[in-house]
Amino acid sequence: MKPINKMKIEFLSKSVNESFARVVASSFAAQADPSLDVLADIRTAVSEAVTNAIIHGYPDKEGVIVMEGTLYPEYIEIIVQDFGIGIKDLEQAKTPLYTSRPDLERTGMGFTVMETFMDSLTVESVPGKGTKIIMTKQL
Amino acid sequence: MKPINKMKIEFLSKSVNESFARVVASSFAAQADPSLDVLADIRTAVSEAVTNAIIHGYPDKEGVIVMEGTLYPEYIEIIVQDFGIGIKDLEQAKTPLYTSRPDLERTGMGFTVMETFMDSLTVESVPGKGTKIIMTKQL
Amino acid sequence: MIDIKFNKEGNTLVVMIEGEIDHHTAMMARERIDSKFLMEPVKNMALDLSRVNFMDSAGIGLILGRKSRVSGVGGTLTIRKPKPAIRKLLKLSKMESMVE
Amino acid sequence: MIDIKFNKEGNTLVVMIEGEIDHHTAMMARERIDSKFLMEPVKNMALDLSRVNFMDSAGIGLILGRKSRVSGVGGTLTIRKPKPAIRKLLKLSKMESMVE
Ligand SMILES: Nc1ncnc2c1ncn2[C@@H]1O[C@H](COP(=O)(O)OP(=O)(O)O)[C@@H](O)[C@H]1O
Ligand SMILES: Nc1ncnc2c1ncn2[C@@H]1O[C@H](COP(=O)(O)OP(=O)(O)O)[C@@H](O)[C@H]1O
Repeated sequence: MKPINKMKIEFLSKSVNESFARVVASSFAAQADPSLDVLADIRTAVSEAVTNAIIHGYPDKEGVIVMEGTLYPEYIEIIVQDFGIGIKDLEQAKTPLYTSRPDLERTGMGFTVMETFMDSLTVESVPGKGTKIIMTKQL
Repeated sequence: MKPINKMKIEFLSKSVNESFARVVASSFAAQADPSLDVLADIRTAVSEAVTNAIIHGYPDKEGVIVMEGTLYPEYIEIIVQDFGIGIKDLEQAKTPLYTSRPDLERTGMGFTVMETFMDSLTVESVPGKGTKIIMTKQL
Repeated sequence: MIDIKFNKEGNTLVVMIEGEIDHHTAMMARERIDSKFLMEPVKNMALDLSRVNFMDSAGIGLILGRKSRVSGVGGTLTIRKPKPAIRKLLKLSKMESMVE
Repeated sequence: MIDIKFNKEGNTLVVMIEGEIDHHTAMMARERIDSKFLMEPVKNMALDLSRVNFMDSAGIGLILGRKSRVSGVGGTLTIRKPKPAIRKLLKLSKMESMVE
Protein backbone atom coordinates (compact mmCIF):
# COMPACT_ATOMS: atom_id res chain seq x y z
CA MET A 1 0.00 0.00 0.00
CA LYS A 2 1.23 3.50 -0.80
CA PRO A 3 2.18 5.54 2.27
CA ILE A 4 0.48 8.89 2.86
CA ASN A 5 3.48 10.35 4.62
CA LYS A 6 6.90 9.33 5.88
CA MET A 7 9.50 10.70 8.26
CA LYS A 8 12.79 9.60 9.76
CA ILE A 9 14.53 11.20 12.71
CA GLU A 10 17.91 10.65 14.33
CA PHE A 11 18.71 11.83 17.83
CA LEU A 12 21.17 11.12 20.63
CA SER A 13 20.56 8.57 23.39
CA LYS A 14 19.97 11.23 26.04
CA SER A 15 17.06 10.67 28.39
CA VAL A 16 15.79 14.21 27.77
CA ASN A 17 14.97 12.98 24.24
CA GLU A 18 12.36 10.54 25.53
CA SER A 19 9.75 13.28 25.67
CA PHE A 20 11.03 14.81 22.42
CA ALA A 21 10.54 11.46 20.63
CA ARG A 22 6.99 11.24 22.01
CA VAL A 23 6.12 14.69 20.71
CA VAL A 24 7.56 13.88 17.27
CA ALA A 25 5.75 10.54 16.96
CA SER A 26 2.51 11.89 18.28
CA SER A 27 2.38 15.01 16.12
CA PHE A 28 3.25 12.90 13.08
CA ALA A 29 0.48 10.39 13.88
CA ALA A 30 -1.92 13.28 14.55
CA GLN A 31 -1.93 14.03 10.80
CA ALA A 32 -4.27 11.05 10.39
CA ASP A 33 -6.64 12.55 12.99
CA PRO A 34 -6.81 9.45 15.24
CA SER A 35 -8.66 9.33 18.57
CA LEU A 36 -6.92 10.70 21.64
CA ASP A 37 -6.79 7.18 23.08
CA VAL A 38 -4.91 5.90 20.05
CA LEU A 39 -2.48 8.83 20.24
CA ALA A 40 -1.89 8.14 23.94
CA ASP A 41 -1.15 4.46 23.19
CA ILE A 42 1.37 5.43 20.49
CA ARG A 43 3.07 7.93 22.80
CA THR A 44 3.44 5.29 25.51
CA ALA A 45 4.80 2.59 23.18
CA VAL A 46 7.29 5.02 21.61
CA SER A 47 8.43 6.10 25.05
CA GLU A 48 9.13 2.46 26.01
CA ALA A 49 11.06 1.70 22.82
CA VAL A 50 13.14 4.89 22.97
CA THR A 51 13.86 4.49 26.69
CA ASN A 52 15.04 0.92 26.07
CA ALA A 53 17.39 2.11 23.33
CA ILE A 54 18.77 4.77 25.68
CA ILE A 55 19.29 2.72 28.83
CA HIS A 56 19.70 -0.84 27.53
CA GLY A 57 21.05 -0.28 24.01
CA TYR A 58 23.68 2.23 25.06
CA PRO A 59 24.36 1.48 28.75
CA ASP A 60 27.83 3.02 28.89
CA LYS A 61 28.20 5.41 25.97
CA GLU A 62 26.07 7.81 24.00
CA GLY A 63 24.76 6.57 20.67
CA VAL A 64 22.34 7.45 17.91
CA ILE A 65 18.70 6.42 17.87
CA VAL A 66 16.69 6.37 14.65
CA MET A 67 12.91 6.62 14.66
CA GLU A 68 10.90 6.21 11.47
CA GLY A 69 7.21 6.81 10.98
CA THR A 70 5.13 5.77 7.99
CA LEU A 71 1.50 6.73 7.70
CA TYR A 72 -0.77 4.45 5.67
CA PRO A 73 -4.47 5.06 5.01
CA GLU A 74 -5.49 2.75 7.85
CA TYR A 75 -2.50 2.43 10.14
CA ILE A 76 0.84 3.80 11.23
CA GLU A 77 4.16 1.96 11.36
CA ILE A 78 6.81 3.16 13.79
CA ILE A 79 10.37 1.86 13.86
CA VAL A 80 12.79 2.59 16.69
CA GLN A 81 16.36 1.47 16.12
CA ASP A 82 19.61 1.61 18.03
CA PHE A 83 23.11 0.44 17.13
CA GLY A 84 24.06 -0.59 20.63
CA ILE A 85 24.73 -3.83 22.48
CA GLY A 86 21.75 -5.80 21.14
CA ILE A 87 19.76 -8.53 22.89
CA LYS A 88 21.22 -12.04 23.33
CA ASP A 89 18.09 -13.87 24.50
CA LEU A 90 15.06 -12.31 22.84
CA GLU A 91 12.55 -14.68 24.42
CA GLN A 92 13.76 -13.88 27.91
CA ALA A 93 13.79 -10.16 27.13
CA LYS A 94 10.15 -10.25 26.02
CA THR A 95 9.01 -12.16 29.11
CA PRO A 96 6.82 -9.90 31.25
CA LEU A 97 8.62 -8.71 34.41
CA TYR A 98 12.06 -9.74 33.13
CA THR A 99 14.53 -6.89 33.39
CA SER A 100 18.32 -6.79 33.36
CA ARG A 101 18.28 -3.43 35.21
CA PRO A 102 16.33 -3.67 38.47
CA ASP A 103 18.96 -1.23 39.82
CA LEU A 104 17.36 1.47 37.64
CA GLU A 105 13.91 0.52 38.99
CA ARG A 106 13.02 -1.01 35.64
CA THR A 107 10.14 -3.46 35.94
CA GLY A 108 10.43 -5.56 32.81
CA MET A 109 7.09 -4.25 31.54
CA GLY A 110 8.41 -2.36 28.48
CA PHE A 111 7.84 -5.04 25.85
CA THR A 112 4.52 -5.99 27.45
CA VAL A 113 3.36 -2.37 27.19
CA MET A 114 4.45 -2.11 23.54
CA GLU A 115 2.71 -5.39 22.71
CA THR A 116 -0.50 -4.43 24.52
CA PHE A 117 -0.75 -0.82 23.39
CA MET A 118 0.13 -1.44 19.74
CA ASP A 119 -1.43 -3.89 17.26
CA SER A 120 1.79 -5.58 16.22
CA LEU A 121 5.35 -5.68 17.53
CA THR A 122 8.42 -7.13 15.87
CA VAL A 123 11.82 -7.13 17.54
CA GLU A 124 14.99 -7.71 15.54
CA SER A 125 18.24 -7.73 17.45
CA VAL A 126 21.82 -8.74 16.82
CA PRO A 127 24.19 -8.83 19.81
CA GLY A 128 26.88 -6.23 19.30
CA LYS A 129 25.00 -4.64 16.39
CA GLY A 130 21.82 -3.24 17.86
CA THR A 131 18.06 -3.56 18.13
CA LYS A 132 15.17 -2.64 15.86
CA ILE A 133 11.60 -2.40 17.09
CA ILE A 134 8.83 -2.36 14.47
CA MET A 135 5.35 -1.49 15.70
CA THR A 136 2.06 -0.85 13.94
CA LYS A 137 -1.22 0.58 15.11
CA GLN A 138 -4.59 0.97 13.38
CA LEU A 139 -5.65 4.60 13.19
CA MET B 1 31.81 24.38 21.28
CA LYS B 2 30.41 21.02 22.23
CA PRO B 3 26.72 20.63 21.39
CA ILE B 4 24.29 19.73 24.18
CA ASN B 5 21.98 17.86 21.86
CA LYS B 6 21.53 17.11 18.17
CA MET B 7 18.78 15.84 15.92
CA LYS B 8 18.19 15.33 12.23
CA ILE B 9 14.86 14.68 10.58
CA GLU B 10 13.85 13.81 7.03
CA PHE B 11 10.30 14.25 5.76
CA LEU B 12 8.45 14.62 2.46
CA SER B 13 7.73 17.97 0.82
CA LYS B 14 4.02 17.86 1.65
CA SER B 15 2.48 21.08 2.90
CA VAL B 16 0.91 19.22 5.85
CA ASN B 17 4.49 18.81 7.11
CA GLU B 18 4.91 22.56 7.62
CA SER B 19 3.20 22.38 11.00
CA PHE B 20 4.93 19.07 11.80
CA ALA B 21 8.34 20.68 11.22
CA ARG B 22 7.39 23.58 13.47
CA VAL B 23 6.42 21.22 16.29
CA VAL B 24 9.66 19.25 15.91
CA ALA B 25 11.90 22.33 15.90
CA SER B 26 10.07 23.99 18.70
CA SER B 27 9.95 20.99 21.03
CA PHE B 28 13.65 20.42 20.38
CA ALA B 29 14.51 24.06 21.12
CA ALA B 30 12.29 23.92 24.21
CA GLN B 31 14.86 21.64 25.86
CA ALA B 32 16.95 24.77 26.48
CA ASP B 33 13.99 26.42 28.20
CA PRO B 34 14.01 29.62 26.10
CA SER B 35 11.42 32.39 26.40
CA LEU B 36 8.11 31.95 24.60
CA ASP B 37 9.04 34.85 22.30
CA VAL B 38 12.23 33.11 21.21
CA LEU B 39 10.33 29.88 20.60
CA ALA B 40 7.74 31.75 18.52
CA ASP B 41 10.51 33.34 16.41
CA ILE B 42 12.10 29.94 15.78
CA ARG B 43 8.75 28.43 14.81
CA THR B 44 8.12 31.22 12.32
CA ALA B 45 11.58 31.05 10.72
CA VAL B 46 11.39 27.25 10.41
CA SER B 47 7.97 27.54 8.84
CA GLU B 48 9.34 29.94 6.18
CA ALA B 49 12.34 27.74 5.37
CA VAL B 50 10.32 24.53 5.17
CA THR B 51 7.55 26.15 3.12
CA ASN B 52 10.15 27.46 0.66
CA ALA B 53 11.63 23.99 0.28
CA ILE B 54 8.14 22.57 -0.36
CA ILE B 55 6.81 25.11 -2.85
CA HIS B 56 9.98 26.55 -4.44
CA GLY B 57 12.47 23.70 -4.05
CA TYR B 58 10.11 21.02 -5.33
CA PRO B 59 7.55 22.88 -7.49
CA ASP B 60 6.49 19.89 -9.60
CA LYS B 61 7.43 16.73 -7.77
CA GLU B 62 7.63 15.49 -4.23
CA GLY B 63 11.06 15.45 -2.62
CA VAL B 64 12.80 14.99 0.69
CA ILE B 65 13.48 17.80 3.15
CA VAL B 66 16.12 17.45 5.85
CA MET B 67 15.99 19.54 9.01
CA GLU B 68 18.83 19.47 11.54
CA GLY B 69 18.90 21.00 14.98
CA THR B 70 21.95 21.48 17.18
CA LEU B 71 21.63 22.86 20.67
CA TYR B 72 24.63 24.70 22.09
CA PRO B 73 24.85 26.16 25.60
CA GLU B 74 23.93 29.64 24.35
CA TYR B 75 22.23 29.17 21.00
CA ILE B 76 20.51 26.85 18.59
CA GLU B 77 21.48 26.14 14.99
CA ILE B 78 18.80 24.97 12.59
CA ILE B 79 19.48 23.75 9.07
CA VAL B 80 16.75 23.21 6.49
CA GLN B 81 17.84 21.55 3.27
CA ASP B 82 16.18 20.46 0.05
CA PHE B 83 17.57 18.71 -3.02
CA GLY B 84 15.35 20.50 -5.48
CA ILE B 85 15.77 23.11 -8.20
CA GLY B 86 18.02 25.49 -6.29
CA ILE B 87 18.24 29.27 -6.61
CA LYS B 88 19.93 30.91 -9.62
CA ASP B 89 20.10 34.51 -8.39
CA LEU B 90 20.56 34.47 -4.64
CA GLU B 91 20.70 38.24 -4.28
CA GLN B 92 17.41 38.69 -6.08
CA ALA B 93 15.84 35.88 -4.05
CA LYS B 94 16.82 37.55 -0.77
CA THR B 95 15.47 40.96 -1.83
CA PRO B 96 12.42 41.83 0.29
CA LEU B 97 9.15 41.50 -1.66
CA TYR B 98 10.74 39.51 -4.49
CA THR B 99 8.81 36.34 -5.20
CA SER B 100 8.76 34.02 -8.18
CA ARG B 101 5.30 32.76 -7.19
CA PRO B 102 2.80 35.61 -6.84
CA ASP B 103 0.26 33.11 -8.26
CA LEU B 104 0.44 31.28 -4.90
CA GLU B 105 -0.06 34.59 -3.07
CA ARG B 106 3.56 34.51 -1.92
CA THR B 107 4.79 37.93 -0.89
CA GLY B 108 8.56 37.62 -1.04
CA MET B 109 8.85 38.12 2.71
CA GLY B 110 10.18 34.66 3.60
CA PHE B 111 13.90 35.47 3.67
CA THR B 112 13.21 38.81 5.35
CA VAL B 113 11.28 37.03 8.12
CA MET B 114 14.06 34.46 8.61
CA GLU B 115 16.68 37.23 8.73
CA THR B 116 14.70 39.37 11.14
CA PHE B 117 13.46 36.63 13.48
CA MET B 118 16.77 34.76 13.74
CA ASP B 119 20.22 36.08 14.67
CA SER B 120 22.03 34.78 11.61
CA LEU B 121 21.00 33.37 8.24
CA THR B 122 23.18 31.70 5.62
CA VAL B 123 21.82 30.49 2.31
CA GLU B 124 23.75 28.03 0.16
CA SER B 125 22.17 27.04 -3.13
CA VAL B 126 23.26 25.28 -6.29
CA PRO B 127 20.88 25.38 -9.28
CA GLY B 128 19.71 21.84 -10.00
CA LYS B 129 21.15 20.53 -6.72
CA GLY B 130 19.17 22.22 -3.99
CA THR B 131 19.18 24.77 -1.22
CA LYS B 132 20.49 24.79 2.33
CA ILE B 133 19.39 27.33 4.92
CA ILE B 134 21.48 27.68 8.08
CA MET B 135 20.01 29.75 10.87
CA THR B 136 21.07 30.44 14.44
CA LYS B 137 19.32 32.02 17.38
CA GLN B 138 20.51 32.94 20.88
CA LEU B 139 18.55 31.09 23.55
CA MET C 1 -5.41 23.12 11.65
CA ILE C 2 -7.56 26.08 10.77
CA ASP C 3 -11.19 26.93 11.35
CA ILE C 4 -13.07 29.83 9.80
CA LYS C 5 -16.34 31.38 10.95
CA PHE C 6 -18.25 34.27 9.44
CA ASN C 7 -20.34 37.05 10.91
CA LYS C 8 -21.99 40.11 9.38
CA GLU C 9 -21.78 43.60 10.87
CA GLY C 10 -23.82 45.82 8.52
CA ASN C 11 -21.71 46.28 5.42
CA THR C 12 -18.77 44.27 6.77
CA LEU C 13 -18.02 40.57 6.60
CA VAL C 14 -16.25 39.60 9.80
CA VAL C 15 -13.99 36.60 9.29
CA MET C 16 -13.01 34.85 12.51
CA ILE C 17 -9.95 32.69 11.91
CA GLU C 18 -8.96 30.11 14.50
CA GLY C 19 -5.76 28.03 14.51
CA GLU C 20 -2.53 28.35 12.56
CA ILE C 21 -1.99 30.22 9.29
CA ASP C 22 0.74 28.79 7.09
CA HIS C 23 0.98 27.95 3.39
CA HIS C 24 -0.94 24.70 3.93
CA THR C 25 -3.89 26.20 5.77
CA ALA C 26 -3.89 29.52 3.85
CA MET C 27 -4.77 27.76 0.59
CA MET C 28 -7.92 26.42 2.17
CA ALA C 29 -8.75 29.64 4.04
CA ARG C 30 -8.46 31.70 0.86
CA GLU C 31 -11.11 29.69 -0.97
CA ARG C 32 -13.57 29.69 1.89
CA ILE C 33 -13.23 33.43 2.51
CA ASP C 34 -13.44 34.41 -1.17
CA SER C 35 -16.55 32.37 -1.89
CA LYS C 36 -18.30 33.75 1.21
CA PHE C 37 -17.38 37.32 0.25
CA LEU C 38 -18.80 36.75 -3.24
CA MET C 39 -22.07 35.39 -1.86
CA GLU C 40 -22.76 37.99 0.80
CA PRO C 41 -24.01 41.52 0.00
CA VAL C 42 -21.15 43.21 1.84
CA LYS C 43 -18.49 45.73 0.86
CA ASN C 44 -15.88 45.54 3.61
CA MET C 45 -14.04 42.76 5.36
CA ALA C 46 -12.58 42.48 8.86
CA LEU C 47 -10.18 39.64 9.68
CA ASP C 48 -10.41 38.77 13.36
CA LEU C 49 -7.05 37.21 14.27
CA SER C 50 -7.63 37.01 18.03
CA ARG C 51 -7.65 33.21 17.87
CA VAL C 52 -4.73 32.77 15.49
CA ASN C 53 -1.90 31.14 17.45
CA PHE C 54 0.61 31.06 14.64
CA MET C 55 1.11 32.95 11.39
CA ASP C 56 4.02 33.13 8.98
CA SER C 57 4.38 35.11 5.74
CA ALA C 58 1.68 32.97 4.12
CA GLY C 59 -0.68 34.93 6.38
CA ILE C 60 0.67 38.18 4.94
CA GLY C 61 -0.16 36.82 1.49
CA LEU C 62 -3.60 35.77 2.65
CA ILE C 63 -4.34 39.24 4.03
CA LEU C 64 -2.95 41.14 1.01
CA GLY C 65 -4.81 38.85 -1.40
CA ARG C 66 -8.12 39.50 0.37
CA LYS C 67 -7.34 43.22 0.56
CA SER C 68 -7.01 43.43 -3.21
CA ARG C 69 -10.34 41.61 -3.69
CA VAL C 70 -12.08 43.91 -1.26
CA SER C 71 -10.49 47.00 -2.82
CA GLY C 72 -11.71 45.71 -6.18
CA VAL C 73 -15.31 46.35 -5.11
CA GLY C 74 -14.42 49.64 -3.42
CA GLY C 75 -14.35 48.23 0.12
CA THR C 76 -11.85 48.29 2.95
CA LEU C 77 -10.08 45.43 4.72
CA THR C 78 -9.15 45.73 8.37
CA ILE C 79 -7.35 43.44 10.81
CA ARG C 80 -8.62 42.87 14.33
CA LYS C 81 -6.81 41.84 17.51
CA PRO C 82 -3.56 40.27 16.29
CA LYS C 83 -1.46 38.70 19.04
CA PRO C 84 2.02 40.19 19.71
CA ALA C 85 3.92 37.69 17.51
CA ILE C 86 1.58 38.42 14.59
CA ARG C 87 1.79 42.16 15.18
CA LYS C 88 5.56 41.83 14.85
CA LEU C 89 5.09 40.23 11.43
CA LEU C 90 2.57 42.90 10.37
CA LYS C 91 4.99 45.62 11.42
CA LEU C 92 7.81 44.03 9.43
CA SER C 93 5.47 43.94 6.41
CA LYS C 94 4.44 47.61 6.93
CA MET C 95 0.83 46.55 7.44
CA GLU C 96 0.28 47.77 10.98
CA SER C 97 -1.98 50.58 9.74
CA MET C 98 -4.51 47.93 8.67
CA VAL C 99 -5.09 47.00 12.31
CA GLU C 100 -8.31 48.53 13.65
CA MET D 1 8.87 18.23 32.75
CA ILE D 2 7.86 17.14 36.20
CA ASP D 3 6.92 19.02 39.33
CA ILE D 4 6.47 17.52 42.77
CA LYS D 5 4.68 19.00 45.76
CA PHE D 6 4.19 17.53 49.22
CA ASN D 7 1.39 17.68 51.73
CA LYS D 8 0.81 15.94 55.06
CA GLU D 9 -2.45 14.27 56.06
CA GLY D 10 -1.84 12.91 59.57
CA ASN D 11 0.36 9.86 59.17
CA THR D 12 0.43 10.07 55.38
CA LEU D 13 2.76 11.95 53.05
CA VAL D 14 0.72 13.06 50.05
CA VAL D 15 2.89 13.43 46.95
CA MET D 16 1.32 15.52 44.21
CA ILE D 17 3.06 14.81 40.91
CA GLU D 18 2.49 17.16 37.99
CA GLY D 19 3.67 16.61 34.42
CA GLU D 20 5.01 13.55 32.62
CA ILE D 21 6.54 10.46 34.22
CA ASP D 22 9.14 8.71 32.09
CA HIS D 23 12.62 7.32 32.76
CA HIS D 24 14.13 10.83 32.55
CA THR D 25 11.78 12.49 35.03
CA ALA D 26 11.37 9.42 37.27
CA MET D 27 15.05 9.49 38.26
CA MET D 28 14.61 13.00 39.61
CA ALA D 29 11.19 12.30 41.18
CA ARG D 30 12.55 9.27 43.03
CA GLU D 31 15.24 11.25 44.84
CA ARG D 32 12.96 14.08 45.83
CA ILE D 33 10.25 11.77 47.15
CA ASP D 34 12.61 9.48 49.06
CA SER D 35 14.44 12.29 50.84
CA LYS D 36 11.14 13.93 51.83
CA PHE D 37 9.79 10.62 53.15
CA LEU D 38 12.95 10.15 55.23
CA MET D 39 12.67 13.62 56.72
CA GLU D 40 9.00 13.62 57.63
CA PRO D 41 7.58 11.69 60.61
CA VAL D 42 5.06 9.79 58.45
CA LYS D 43 4.32 6.12 57.89
CA ASN D 44 2.21 6.01 54.74
CA MET D 45 2.43 7.58 51.31
CA ALA D 46 -0.25 8.58 48.79
CA LEU D 47 0.75 9.39 45.23
CA ASP D 48 -1.70 11.86 43.72
CA LEU D 49 -1.56 11.32 39.94
CA SER D 50 -4.46 13.61 39.03
CA ARG D 51 -2.08 16.01 37.25
CA VAL D 52 0.07 13.42 35.53
CA ASN D 53 -0.58 13.72 31.79
CA PHE D 54 1.71 10.94 30.69
CA MET D 55 3.21 7.88 32.31
CA ASP D 56 5.02 4.87 30.88
CA SER D 57 6.46 1.80 32.65
CA ALA D 58 9.06 4.03 34.35
CA GLY D 59 6.11 5.23 36.43
CA ILE D 60 5.34 1.64 37.40
CA GLY D 61 8.94 1.33 38.59
CA LEU D 62 8.65 4.62 40.45
CA ILE D 63 5.50 3.46 42.25
CA LEU D 64 6.80 -0.03 43.10
CA GLY D 65 10.11 1.38 44.30
CA ARG D 66 8.33 3.78 46.69
CA LYS D 67 5.97 1.00 47.78
CA SER D 68 8.87 -1.16 48.92
CA ARG D 69 10.38 1.76 50.89
CA VAL D 70 7.06 2.48 52.57
CA SER D 71 6.47 -1.21 53.31
CA GLY D 72 9.96 -1.28 54.81
CA VAL D 73 8.74 0.95 57.66
CA GLY D 74 5.42 -0.89 57.96
CA GLY D 75 3.42 1.69 56.00
CA THR D 76 1.06 1.54 53.05
CA LEU D 77 1.34 3.20 49.64
CA THR D 78 -1.80 4.21 47.77
CA ILE D 79 -2.42 5.81 44.38
CA ARG D 80 -4.92 8.63 43.92
CA LYS D 81 -6.90 9.76 40.87
CA PRO D 82 -5.00 8.24 37.92
CA LYS D 83 -6.31 9.36 34.51
CA PRO D 84 -7.77 6.64 32.22
CA ALA D 85 -4.53 6.07 30.23
CA ILE D 86 -2.58 5.59 33.46
CA ARG D 87 -5.29 3.34 34.90
CA LYS D 88 -4.86 1.15 31.81
CA LEU D 89 -1.14 0.81 32.60
CA LEU D 90 -1.84 0.07 36.27
CA LYS D 91 -4.33 -2.62 35.27
CA LEU D 92 -1.80 -4.22 32.91
CA SER D 93 0.70 -4.24 35.79
CA LYS D 94 -1.86 -5.73 38.20
CA MET D 95 -1.62 -2.67 40.44
CA GLU D 96 -5.21 -1.44 40.26
CA SER D 97 -5.84 -2.50 43.85
CA MET D 98 -3.40 0.19 44.97
CA VAL D 99 -5.78 2.90 43.75
CA GLU D 100 -7.72 4.48 46.63
N1 LIG E 1 17.18 -1.69 22.82
C1 LIG E 1 17.65 -2.66 23.64
N2 LIG E 1 18.96 -3.00 23.63
C2 LIG E 1 19.45 -3.96 24.46
N3 LIG E 1 18.68 -4.64 25.33
C3 LIG E 1 17.36 -4.36 25.39
C4 LIG E 1 16.78 -3.37 24.57
N4 LIG E 1 15.46 -3.31 24.83
C5 LIG E 1 15.24 -4.23 25.78
N5 LIG E 1 16.37 -4.87 26.14
C6 LIG E 1 16.51 -5.94 27.15
O1 LIG E 1 15.23 -6.52 27.36
C7 LIG E 1 14.87 -6.42 28.74
C8 LIG E 1 13.38 -6.26 28.89
O2 LIG E 1 12.95 -5.03 28.32
P1 LIG E 1 11.58 -4.36 28.79
O3 LIG E 1 10.48 -5.37 28.70
O4 LIG E 1 11.38 -3.13 28.01
O5 LIG E 1 11.78 -4.04 30.31
P2 LIG E 1 12.69 -2.98 31.09
O6 LIG E 1 13.03 -1.85 30.16
O7 LIG E 1 11.83 -2.53 32.21
O8 LIG E 1 13.92 -3.71 31.54
C9 LIG E 1 15.69 -5.26 29.26
O9 LIG E 1 15.84 -5.31 30.65
C10 LIG E 1 16.99 -5.42 28.49
O10 LIG E 1 17.80 -6.42 29.09
N1 LIG F 1 14.29 26.33 -1.22
C1 LIG F 1 14.19 27.08 -2.34
N2 LIG F 1 14.38 26.51 -3.56
C2 LIG F 1 14.29 27.25 -4.69
N3 LIG F 1 13.99 28.57 -4.71
C3 LIG F 1 13.79 29.19 -3.52
C4 LIG F 1 13.87 28.48 -2.30
N4 LIG F 1 13.63 29.37 -1.30
C5 LIG F 1 13.40 30.56 -1.88
N5 LIG F 1 13.49 30.46 -3.23
C6 LIG F 1 13.34 31.59 -4.21
O1 LIG F 1 13.49 32.82 -3.52
C7 LIG F 1 12.33 33.61 -3.66
C8 LIG F 1 12.13 34.46 -2.43
O2 LIG F 1 11.86 33.65 -1.30
P1 LIG F 1 11.11 34.25 -0.04
O3 LIG F 1 11.78 35.51 0.39
O4 LIG F 1 11.00 33.17 0.98
O5 LIG F 1 9.66 34.66 -0.56
P2 LIG F 1 8.41 33.78 -1.05
O6 LIG F 1 8.49 32.41 -0.47
O7 LIG F 1 7.24 34.55 -0.53
O8 LIG F 1 8.47 33.76 -2.55
C9 LIG F 1 11.21 32.63 -3.92
O9 LIG F 1 10.11 33.23 -4.57
C10 LIG F 1 11.93 31.60 -4.79
O10 LIG F 1 12.02 32.05 -6.13
